[in-house]
Amino acid sequence: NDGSGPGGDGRDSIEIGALSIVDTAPVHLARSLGFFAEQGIDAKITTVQGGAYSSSGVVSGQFDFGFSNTTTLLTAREQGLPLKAVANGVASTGRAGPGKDYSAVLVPKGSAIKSAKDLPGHKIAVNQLKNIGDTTIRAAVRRAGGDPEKLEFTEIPLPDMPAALAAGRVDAIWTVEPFQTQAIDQGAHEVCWPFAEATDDLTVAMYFTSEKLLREKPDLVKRFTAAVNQALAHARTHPEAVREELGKYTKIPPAVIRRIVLPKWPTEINRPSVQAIADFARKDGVLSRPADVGALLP
Amino acid sequence: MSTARKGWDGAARKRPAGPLRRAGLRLLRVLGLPVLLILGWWAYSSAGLTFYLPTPGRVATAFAKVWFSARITEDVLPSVGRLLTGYALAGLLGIGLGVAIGSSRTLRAAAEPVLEFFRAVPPPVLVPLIMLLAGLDTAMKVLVIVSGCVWPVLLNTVEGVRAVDEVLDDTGRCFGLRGAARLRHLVLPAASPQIMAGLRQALSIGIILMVIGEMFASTSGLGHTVVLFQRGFAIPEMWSGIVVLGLLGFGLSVAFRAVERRILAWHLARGEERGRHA
Amino acid sequence: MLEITGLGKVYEGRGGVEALRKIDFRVADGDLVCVVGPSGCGKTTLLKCLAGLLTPTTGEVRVAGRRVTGPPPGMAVVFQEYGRSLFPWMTVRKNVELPLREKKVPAPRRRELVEEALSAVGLAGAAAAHPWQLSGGMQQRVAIARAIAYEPQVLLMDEPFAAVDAQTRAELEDLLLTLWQRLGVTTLLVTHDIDEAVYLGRRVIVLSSAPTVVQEDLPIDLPAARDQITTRSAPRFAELRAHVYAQIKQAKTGVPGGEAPAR
Amino acid sequence: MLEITGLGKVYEGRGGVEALRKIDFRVADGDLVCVVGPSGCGKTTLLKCLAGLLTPTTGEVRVAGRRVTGPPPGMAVVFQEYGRSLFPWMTVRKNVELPLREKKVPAPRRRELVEEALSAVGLAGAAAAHPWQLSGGMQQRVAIARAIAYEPQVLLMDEPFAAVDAQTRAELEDLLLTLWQRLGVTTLLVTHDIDEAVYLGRRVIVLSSAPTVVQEDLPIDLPAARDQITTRSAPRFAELRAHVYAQIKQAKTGVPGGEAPAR
Amino acid sequence: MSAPRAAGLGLLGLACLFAVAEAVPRLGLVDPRHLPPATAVLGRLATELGDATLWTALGETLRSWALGLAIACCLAVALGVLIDAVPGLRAATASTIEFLRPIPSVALIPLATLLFGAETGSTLLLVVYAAFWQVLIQVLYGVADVDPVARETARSYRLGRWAHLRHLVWPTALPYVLTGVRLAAAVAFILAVTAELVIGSPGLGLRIQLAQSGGAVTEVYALIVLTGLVGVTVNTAVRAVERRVLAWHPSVRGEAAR
Ligand SMILES: Nc1ncnc2c1ncn2[C@@H]1O[C@H](COP(=O)(O)OP(=O)(O)OP(=O)(O)O)[C@@H](O)[C@H]1O
Ligand SMILES: Nc1ncnc2c1ncn2[C@@H]1O[C@H](COP(=O)(O)OP(=O)(O)OP(=O)(O)O)[C@@H](O)[C@H]1O
Ligand SMILES: [Mg+2]
Ligand SMILES: [Mg+2]
Repeated sequence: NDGSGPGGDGRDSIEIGALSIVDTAPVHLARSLGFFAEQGIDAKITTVQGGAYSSSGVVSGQFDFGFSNTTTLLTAREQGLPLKAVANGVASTGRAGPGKDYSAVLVPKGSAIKSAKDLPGHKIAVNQLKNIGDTTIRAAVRRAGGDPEKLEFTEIPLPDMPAALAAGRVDAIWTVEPFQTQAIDQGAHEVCWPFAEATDDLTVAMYFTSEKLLREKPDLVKRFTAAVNQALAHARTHPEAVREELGKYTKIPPAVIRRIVLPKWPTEINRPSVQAIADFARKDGVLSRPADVGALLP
Repeated sequence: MSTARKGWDGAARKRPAGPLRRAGLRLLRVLGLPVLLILGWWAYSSAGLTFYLPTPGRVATAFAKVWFSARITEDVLPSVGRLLTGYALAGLLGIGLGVAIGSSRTLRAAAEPVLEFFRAVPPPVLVPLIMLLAGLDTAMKVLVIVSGCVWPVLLNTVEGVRAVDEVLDDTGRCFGLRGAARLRHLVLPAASPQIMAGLRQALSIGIILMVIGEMFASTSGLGHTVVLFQRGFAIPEMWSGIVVLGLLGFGLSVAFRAVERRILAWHLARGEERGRHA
Repeated sequence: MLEITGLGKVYEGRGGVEALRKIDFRVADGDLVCVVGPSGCGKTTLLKCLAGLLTPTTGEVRVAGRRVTGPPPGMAVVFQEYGRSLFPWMTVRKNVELPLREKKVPAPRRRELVEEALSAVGLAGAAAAHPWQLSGGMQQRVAIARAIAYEPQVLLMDEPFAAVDAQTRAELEDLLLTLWQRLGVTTLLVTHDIDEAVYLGRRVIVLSSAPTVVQEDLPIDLPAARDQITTRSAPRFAELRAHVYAQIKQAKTGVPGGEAPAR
Repeated sequence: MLEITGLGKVYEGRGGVEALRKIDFRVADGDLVCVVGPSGCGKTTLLKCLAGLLTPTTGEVRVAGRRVTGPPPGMAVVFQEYGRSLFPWMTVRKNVELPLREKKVPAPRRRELVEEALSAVGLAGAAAAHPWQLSGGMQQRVAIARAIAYEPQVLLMDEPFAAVDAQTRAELEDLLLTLWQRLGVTTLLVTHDIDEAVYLGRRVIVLSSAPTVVQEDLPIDLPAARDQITTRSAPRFAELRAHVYAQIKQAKTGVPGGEAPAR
Repeated sequence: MSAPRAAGLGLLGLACLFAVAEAVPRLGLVDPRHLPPATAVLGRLATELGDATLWTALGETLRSWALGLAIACCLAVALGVLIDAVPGLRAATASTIEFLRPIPSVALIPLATLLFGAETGSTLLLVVYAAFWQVLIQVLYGVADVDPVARETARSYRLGRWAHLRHLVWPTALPYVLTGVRLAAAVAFILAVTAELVIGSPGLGLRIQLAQSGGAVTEVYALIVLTGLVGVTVNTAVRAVERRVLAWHPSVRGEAAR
C-alpha cells in the first residue's frame, strides 16, 4: 500500500500503524474530529501488536506513519532504519505518586517492596526486555540509590500481568493503563513510577515516518504533524473527549475507562528526555553506541 | 521415508557404479538444492537492497559472532532440553491417547469435538491460559510445546489405529492377543508408518512452539534471543537465529530418520524388494 | 463342542447381502468335519461366526456349551487370506511364537513348539525370514505352523492347503491327521478340494449356494486310519467323492438331486 | 513368443536367496504351458521375471523377440496374491475396466468387455461391489475377469483357480481353454494341481526345488480338444498325471528318477 | 454407530468440558477475574454474536484461512507427488525440506510485510507457509505406502504415469492427505488468527488483540471459544468428506461392519 498518493479530489490517503492503546488516543481523535480531513488527509489507522511492527511497516511502505516508543525508535535508528520522528506521541505526567502517572510498578498487598530502592533482588515483569520499561526502572532505581544490577526482569505480555502478580508468579509488575487500574482493583498498589522518576517530563513515544516519505512529500508530513499537534492539544485540554474516544477504538471496559489515569500529551518533543533515554539505554547495553538523537528527531 | 531411488511407478532405476561416484552424487543430492537456494537468496538480497533481507554473507558473519559464544550453553542448550522434553511428552501423550481414541468408537465420538476445540485455539492465545495454570517457568514452556506437538501425533495415531488390517486384527483376536501385547505386537507396529509421519510433523512444530513459548515470560532461550533480535532490528542476527532453528530442525530430523529406519525397517524393506525391477 | 443353531448372517453393505440363511449342525468333541460349498456361499462367514469374529444376525454359536460373543480361548484359526494374517513386522519365528507367549507358555517349551511346528511344515530354514520374503505357499505354511504350535482345543481352517503343491499338500494333510489323532483337536476345515474333504473328514458338510443352508451332512464311512494311497484308491472313496461332487454341482446350479450314496 | 535363457534370480535380503538358478525354455506363439513345482521353488519369481516386474540376476527373458526390461505391452498377469492385487477403492467393475481405459479401448466396447468377462466368471451380479465385500474365490475371479477382459497376447497366471470350488474351477478351466482357442493367447499358467496342469497344458514344465532348474519339459500328447469327462478319464491322462506326480515328488525330495512316460 | 448417537456423544464430551470450565473458577481454583466461568464466557459470546462486525471479522479470517489452506494443499500435494514420481528428487529435497520446516512462520512476519505490504498478502504467505509443510509430510509418507502387490498389478497392466498416480498412488495416499488437511486446517486457522493478531489485518485475531490490550478478559475467552467452535465445525466437515471418499478404507469400512 503506497497509500500516500493524493486521492481523486487532491486529498492524500495515508495509513498509520499504531497500537490500540490509551497512548494513541490523539491520533484517533484527529481522525474522528476531522483534524486530518482539515489538512486534506484521509487517514486509516491499522492496529499493530508492537512498536517494532509499525517500524517495519513504515520501512516497507505499508504504513506512511507509525507510532512507537522512544527506545524502540532509537534502537531502530542505531540499526540503520531510516526513520524520522515527526510529532510527539505521548509523555509521562512527570508526577510520581499513587494515581499520578499512567504507568507504574505495582506490587501485591503486603509486599516488602515500598519504593524503587527496594526493587533490586526481586523479579519484575515488563512487557518487553531491553526496552523502555526496564531502562527507566533501572534509571529510577539508580536515582533512588539502589543497585540496578540486582534487578531481575522477566517478560510477560501486559494483559497477563495482573494475573501473574495475583498468582505470585512475579514480585512486581511494570504496567500501563488500563492494566494499572485493573491490577489496583485486584488488590495491588503502586510503589514506583519509573517514567516520572527516571527523568523529567519523559517523552515516551513519538509519531514517525520514513526518510523517504519525508524527502518525497515534505508537505504531507507537515500537514500530518499539524493535525497530530492539534489533536494532542485537544486531548490535553479535553480529557472527557479522550475517554469517550477510548470507548470507541479500544475494548477497555467502560467502568475502567472512567477511572484510568491519562498520560500527558504535549505538542513538543522533550529533547533532553529523549537524550536521557538514549543515555540510559547506552548504559544498560540496549544501545551499543552513543545515540545520534538529532538524526531521529525533526 | 524410503531413500531408494525409484521411478514414478516405484521401479528402482539403474544405480550409479563406483563408490567414489556414488559418494559424490550423494553429496550433490544433499547439498545441491540448498546451495542453489542460497545462491538465489544472494542474488536477490544483494540486488534488492532491502533492510529485512540481508545478504547471506552478512548473516554468516552475524552467525559466527552471535552463536560461537556462551549463547550455545546459555540459550540453545536449555531450549533444546525443553524442546526434547516437550516433544517426548507429546509423543507419549499423543500415542497413548491416539491408541485409546482410535480403538474405541465411543471414546472417539465423545472426545473428538473437545480435542478439535483445543486444537483450533491458536497457541499464542492459549499461552496466557497455560501461564495462568502452570506459571512462567520451564513447566509452562514445555507445556506450550506439548500443546502443539501432540496434535499431529494424536491424529495420525488415531487414523493409523483405525486402519489396522482386518485380517491381522482378526488373527490377533483369535490368538488371544489382548491388552498390552495386542498394543505392542499388533496395533503399534501396524500403525507405525502413520505414527512416524505424525512424530516427524511434531518435530518441527515443537521447534516453532519452543520459539512461541519463549516469546512470553522469558529471559533466555533460543526463541527469546531470536525475538529480541527481531524487536531490536538486528536483522542479520535475527536471520542467523532462524538459520540456527533450521539447522536444529535439520539435525533433529537426521536423528529422527535414523530411528525411523530401525523402527520401520520391515516396512521400507518390503516396499523396496518388491519394487526392484528391470 | 461346536453347536450352530439357526445361524444367519446378513452383511449390511451393498443393500444387504445374505451370506448365511439358516445353518444348523453340531461338531462333537474331537471330531474332524470338512465343509465344502460353492465359491461365495458363506464358508468363510460361517467360520468367522464360529471364531467369534463376526456377530451372527440370527441364531447363535456355542463352543463347549458357552455362547460365542468373542474369540473363545483355546481356538486357533487359519485364515483364507493367509498372507494378510501374518505380521509383516515380525520374522516367521516371531509370528509363530507370539500366540504362545500370549498363552504364557514358558520360553524353553515355546522354542521347542516353534521349532517342531516349523519343521513339520518344512520351514525350519525360513525361521528368520520375514513373511513377505516367502512364497505364497510358504506363507500359508507359516500360518498352519502357527496354528498347530498353539496346540488348540478347536482348530478352524479356511482352505489351509490352497497354495501348496500336490506333494506338500498330501504331507500337510497327513500332518493334520496325525495331530488330530494325537491331540484330539476338534477340527473344522473348509476346502474346495473334494478329495481332500473326503480323505480328511469324518463328516463332510455341503453348503448350498445362497440363500445358504446345510445341503447335506454326510458321514464319511471310511476306515478311521487313512492313508494317501489305500484310502484314495478305495472304491468307497470314489463313491463318496462322486457324491459330494454331484452335491456341489447341484448346489451351484440349484437343481435338486443326488441321493445319499448307497452303502 | 517367450524365450527364457539362462535365467537366474537371487533375492538380496536374508543373505541372498537363490530363487532360480538357471532356467531355459521357450513358449511358442499361441502355446499353453503349465508350470508346476514344489512350493517355494521359484514359480512366482519366474513369472515376475517374465512379466518384467523383477530384474533377473543372470540370463534374460525375451517376449516377441524383444528383451524384457519392464512389463511388455499386451500382457496380462493374474497374481497369486489376488486379494491384494485388486484396488480396494474401486468397485469390481472399475477394477476390471481400468486396464482397458489405459489401453484406450473406446467406452462402449469397454463396457461390453467388462460385462462379458464378469459374467464369464459368474460375477455379473457383483459388479458394483468393492473387492473386500467379496469372498476369496470371488476376488480371485475378479482378477481373472480383469485379465481376460484385457484380451492380452500373453497371459501369465499364478495359481489362478486356487481359491474356487471344484465345480467353478472346472468351469473356469474350460473358459480358459475356450478363450485360448478363440484368441490364440500365449498362456503360461502356474498351478499346483497336477490334474489341472495335464488337463490344460499342451506342455507341462516341472521345476526342481532349489537350486531351481527345469527338471522336465513334458509335452502333453492328449487330443487337442479337451473335455472334463473324457479327457480326465483317458488312460493316457492317468499316465501323464502319475508321471508328473512322481516328478514333483522327486523334485521335492531331490532323488533323481522318473523316465519320460512310455508312449 | 448412528450419526445422531455419535453427535450426542460429542455433545456430551463438550458438556463435560463446559462443566469443568464452569467449576474451576467457581470453586476458586483460579481467580474468576483471570479465568471467567464458562457461563459468563458463553453469555459474552452470545452478545458478541449479536454484533454484526464480529461476523465480518470472522468472515475476513475465514476467507484468508480458506484461500491459504487451498493454496497450501494444492501446492503440497503437487510437490509431494512430484517428489515421489521423479527419481532422486526425494533425496535431493530432503535436506532443504527439513531445514525450512521448523522455521516459525511468526519469524517470517517482517519478510511477509516486506514482500506483501498489503495485509491479505502477508497473512496468506504465513498461512500457506505453515500449512504447506503439514500436508507435504503427510503426502510424502502416504505415497510411500502403496501396496507392493497393487503396484505390480498396475505396472503389469502398463498403467501410464497419470493413471498410476490417479488410480494407485492417490487413493493410497488419500487417508494420509486427509489427516494432513485436518492438521493443516487447524494450523492455517491458527496462523490466520495469529497473523491478524500480530500484523493487525482485520479479522478475528485483531479482535482478540484488541480485547487483550483492553484487558477485557471475558471477551478474550469468548473469542477463544469461538475459534475452538470453528475448529470443531471444520473437523466435522472434513470427517464427512472422509466418510464419503474413504468408504473403501479399513478405517471407515471397519466402522460399519461387526
Ligand atoms: N465384508 C463384506 N461385506 C459385504 N458382503 C460380504 C462381506 N464379506 C463377504 N460378503 C459376501 O458374503 C458372501 C459369502 O462370503 P464368504 O467369504 O463367506 O464366502 P466363501 O464361502 O468363503 O467363499 P470362497 O470359497 O470364495 O472363499 C459373498 O456373497 C460375499 O460377497
Ligand atoms: N521378496 C523376497 N525376498 C527374499 N526372498 C524371496 C522374496 N520373494 C521370494 N523369495 C524366496 O524365493 C523363493 C521362491 O519364491 P517364489 O515365490 O518364486 O516361489 P513359488 O514357486 O511361487 O512358491 P509357491 O508355490 O509357494 O507360491 C522362496 O525361497 C522365497 O523365500
Ligand atoms: Mg472363503
Ligand atoms: Mg508363488
